Amino acid sequence: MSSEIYRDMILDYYRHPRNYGSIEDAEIKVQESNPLCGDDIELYIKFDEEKNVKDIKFKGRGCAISVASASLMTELLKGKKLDDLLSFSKKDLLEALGIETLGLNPVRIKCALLPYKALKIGVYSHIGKKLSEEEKHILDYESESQQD
Amino acid sequence: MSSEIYRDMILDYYRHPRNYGSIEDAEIKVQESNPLCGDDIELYIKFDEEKNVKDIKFKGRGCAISVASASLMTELLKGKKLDDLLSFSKKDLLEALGIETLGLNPVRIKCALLPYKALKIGVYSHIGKKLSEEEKHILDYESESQQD
Amino acid sequence: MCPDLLDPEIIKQDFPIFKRRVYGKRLIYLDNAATTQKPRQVIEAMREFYQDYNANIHRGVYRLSVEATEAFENARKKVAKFINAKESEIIFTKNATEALNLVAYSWGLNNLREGDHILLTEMEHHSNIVPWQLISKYTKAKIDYISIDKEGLLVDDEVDRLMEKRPKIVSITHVSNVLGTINNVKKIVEHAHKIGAITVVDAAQSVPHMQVDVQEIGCDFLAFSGHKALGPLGVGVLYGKRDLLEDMNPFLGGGDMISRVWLENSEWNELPWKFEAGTSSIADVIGLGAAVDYLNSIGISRIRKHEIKLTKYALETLSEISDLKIYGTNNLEQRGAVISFNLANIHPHDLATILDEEGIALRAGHHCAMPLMNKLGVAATARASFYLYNAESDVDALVEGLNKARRIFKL
Amino acid sequence: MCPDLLDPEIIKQDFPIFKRRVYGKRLIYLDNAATTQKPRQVIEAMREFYQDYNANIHRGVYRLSVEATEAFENARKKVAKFINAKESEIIFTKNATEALNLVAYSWGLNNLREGDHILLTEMEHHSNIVPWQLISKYTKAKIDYISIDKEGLLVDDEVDRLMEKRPKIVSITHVSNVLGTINNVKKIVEHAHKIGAITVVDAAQSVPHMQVDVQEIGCDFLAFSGHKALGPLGVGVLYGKRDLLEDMNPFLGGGDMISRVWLENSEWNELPWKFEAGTSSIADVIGLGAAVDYLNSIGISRIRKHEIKLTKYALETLSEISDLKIYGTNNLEQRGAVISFNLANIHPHDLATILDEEGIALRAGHHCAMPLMNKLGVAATARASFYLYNAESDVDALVEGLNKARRIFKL
Ligand SMILES: Cc1ncc(COP(=O)(O)O)c(C=O)c1O
Ligand SMILES: Cc1ncc(COP(=O)(O)O)c(C=O)c1O
Repeated sequence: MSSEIYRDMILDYYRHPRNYGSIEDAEIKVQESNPLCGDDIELYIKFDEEKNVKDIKFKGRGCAISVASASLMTELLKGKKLDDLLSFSKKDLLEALGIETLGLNPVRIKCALLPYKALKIGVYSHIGKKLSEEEKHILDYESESQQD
Repeated sequence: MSSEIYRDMILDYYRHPRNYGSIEDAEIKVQESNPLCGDDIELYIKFDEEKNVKDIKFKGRGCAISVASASLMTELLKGKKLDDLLSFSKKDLLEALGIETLGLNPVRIKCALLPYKALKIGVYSHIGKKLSEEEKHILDYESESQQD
Repeated sequence: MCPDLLDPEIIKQDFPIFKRRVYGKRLIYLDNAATTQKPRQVIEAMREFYQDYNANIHRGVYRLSVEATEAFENARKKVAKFINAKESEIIFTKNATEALNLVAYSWGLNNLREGDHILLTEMEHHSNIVPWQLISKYTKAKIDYISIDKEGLLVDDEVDRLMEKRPKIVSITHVSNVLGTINNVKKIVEHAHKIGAITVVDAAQSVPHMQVDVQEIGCDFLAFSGHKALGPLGVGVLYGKRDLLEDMNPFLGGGDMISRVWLENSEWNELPWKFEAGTSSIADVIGLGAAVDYLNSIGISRIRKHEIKLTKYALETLSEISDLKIYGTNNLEQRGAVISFNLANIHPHDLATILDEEGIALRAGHHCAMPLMNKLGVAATARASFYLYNAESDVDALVEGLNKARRIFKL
Repeated sequence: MCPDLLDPEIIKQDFPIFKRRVYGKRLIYLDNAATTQKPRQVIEAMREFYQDYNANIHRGVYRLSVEATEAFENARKKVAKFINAKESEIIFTKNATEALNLVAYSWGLNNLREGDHILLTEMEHHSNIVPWQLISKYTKAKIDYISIDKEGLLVDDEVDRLMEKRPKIVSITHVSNVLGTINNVKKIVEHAHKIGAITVVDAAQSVPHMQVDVQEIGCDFLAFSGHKALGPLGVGVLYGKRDLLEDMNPFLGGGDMISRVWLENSEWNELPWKFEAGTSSIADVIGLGAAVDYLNSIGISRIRKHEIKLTKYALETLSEISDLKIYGTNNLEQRGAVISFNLANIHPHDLATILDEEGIALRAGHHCAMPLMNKLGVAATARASFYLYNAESDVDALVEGLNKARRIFKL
């Protein structure tokens, strides 16, 4: 049952979002929104000299799932290497949230993935990699295939 | 059966259209076309001093039904008074053609009525009567209700 | 039982979908403002068309085509009668959105220019905002919005103030799909006509639920969708006054809307076909005809009465839930059967997910009215919207579901 | 029987309409270029939608809406694969006409200006002429037409000559709905791209009948209608290259096509939804998905083979009727399953009426191609067009009917 998602952990993250706020001098600043509900997220990442994530914060409005997801994601990624951000996958996030097996419907998975999408767009543009047609498509496709 | 319409009379009128041609100095000149098939008709009417139809002719391209109908209509109206043209009805024409009882379908009845429509538009505009919203609607309605 | 009142349980029997279970529970469908369910009669009319007389219309001499044309134009007659219009004033589009775009493009591109004003309201659906934004980019006309008060009603003074800018066109929703507000469109149309403006009414949320008479309202154009009125998806309606439609440029170009075409230019077909380019969604139009028949057989005023009763009950029972904020007016005369609300700080999406498990179909989001959300100061709301098959037991289930959400969220 | 060949009698069993009698006779449906009949599978897919999971898509959190969205987007996948496109490049419209208008308005209004050229052909359907005439009125761009030769083929020299005017956009039919001519669109697209033009292919008469691969053709846009490919009325498709679609202004404004809306302006949704304003004809789209499944199950190349065989047979047997003039080429490689003709001076309408009595559904008229009619020097033609369920016996019946017409008209 999908209301099982509203376990204490998720509710706690929702009530007390971790890493909430903005970073003035962040190297990565992204804004993404979910056209389906109007929710949006701003994601900020600041690196140290070794290109490890020194600080990561988010802001925005969203449902319990997207806010918990953003909280958890920022916790997971703090201190990580740039390469880790690149390899961080959709699956990693959903597993950490523990919602892979709940049969959550695709619209709600899209909520959970809003921070992920912001992350990917931000990181790619940070490394100056102009996404190819194909890669953009894959990124979009991921969200599309989640949506339907 | 509707192919009964192709009786000798109709075929004869089709092969040998009566009053075919144009009238240079006609008082009434109208062009009407059937958007459904691209057929068109030009109708010419000339009055004498007593406002009787001195000459009436038609030109154009059409199917056997519309050409026969135009032929017959012009025959019927030659010598008639202007008032007669005004009172000449759809029913008069269809009866004369003998197709009222044949169960001809509405699309084809529209063919038979193309000359009639040209006549009405021409005569109304000749007597300078600006058709009201309502009257135009009725004229159109007739053709519409024939069409469906 | 009072014969004047509907029995939704009896009506439900006409709707095959209510046989289905959702997670083993009965379906409680409360998203009627998005789209309505379809009665057997509508589904059957379409199936019958495809199985018995499917053919393209208007230009076919053969039997199937004649039958299809007759059924198609017959549906137009029904729709015309339903809103008290003439047949030649009923244009079939794919939905209300296309109908509104038709006016924006066809009338707007040809009549608006820099310095002109377009008047809308803050409570419009995106379908009555974005087309005007697109046209205003092409023409440089400016859009003004009539603001709403705390109850969700248009502010009269603002109407007066903005009318003084002499807008060329005034386009206003009849019933808000978020607040339920019923606007006095007749009065606004009168005012607009006094200053020479063209008037458009977005009747997507009114035609299905209450008597709408275009002569009585007096508007120049009126748009709605079949699928929100028990009809199929894929057909909308634009009503337009004959004189205006005659003077207007067509919108979509193509088959059926012309009388003659040459390489250089074309002559348009008569009304209403001048505005119906390409092959129409014939089955959907015929289905809409069947929906109108069905609505007539029940009686639109009985439907309205039923909805008022249900809305009253819902407003009362919902207001007993603490931390629940309802938007819009409490005056039932000025409100359709739409109730938007928020429960404490539970995000509407989370609410909807919890309710879904109870078989309750409820909308959560911005309802295609983001400017209105901004005005209300929220990102989203939950929305329950009723129709003739909804019963008080559906409201009870909603209340129970909301209480469950409270428990889950430990409120 | 060769397994490679279709047996139309077996296929007919999938199409409920062939159970019906017309004037007591079996239905001989030869108007497939206008619209095709629908297999049980398509009719059922729509009925199932309305009875089991009818709901609005994309924004619903509840079960029904999720199911509807899944089925809808799944149909998009099927269509994309069918013509070898990406999903995000498939835009659902109401018909091919709207698809062509979308390009004309969205691309044309924003990119054409006085002095620019638009290149079409003399054999276009009104749906690929009139939208350009409308846009040329707004932008003052000029339209040129590639002429055709006596066989009904485009004149190569004329292509070259008119390309030298450096048209900004070239829009051409893949298969003529009157002559059946199959144009070498790949070659024309290559030529057009060399001079920097945008290319549009009207594939209304090709996609249903032969393998169409947008990558192979290389065109920027391609349009077709579901209802001519066994699908429901009410859904068409526009394929567009992603880069172009991304840069383009939207066409219709409204719900679903935005990502955010403010009072002053809006941000567009991602592809393909940016071009799908308002509630889609969901059931029709799902029905089109079922039609694609059906076509795949038969095999489009088998259908093409069947049609070539039937067209060959028809051209041979028809040419034995004296005074019968057939338009278009005899080269079967360059011709679809469409045969336009005239019989002596019998008006096509009269022919169609006589054939109707024999249960034969045949089109008579200008086929929404008046400029082509003018070129051919006729007001109208009769037209027989075949599909997978047509058999040689249908052609025989047509020949018999035409002989009856000769007798009635005493030829
Ligand atoms: C070549 C061609 N283009 C466009 C169209 C328009 O299709 P629709 O009427 O479905 O929009 C048709 C069919 O009518 C056609 O044959
Ligand atoms: C007030 C209002 N206007 C317009 C629309 C658009 O209707 P459709 O999506 O059927 O075009 C809707 C519904 O979505 C609506 O509620």
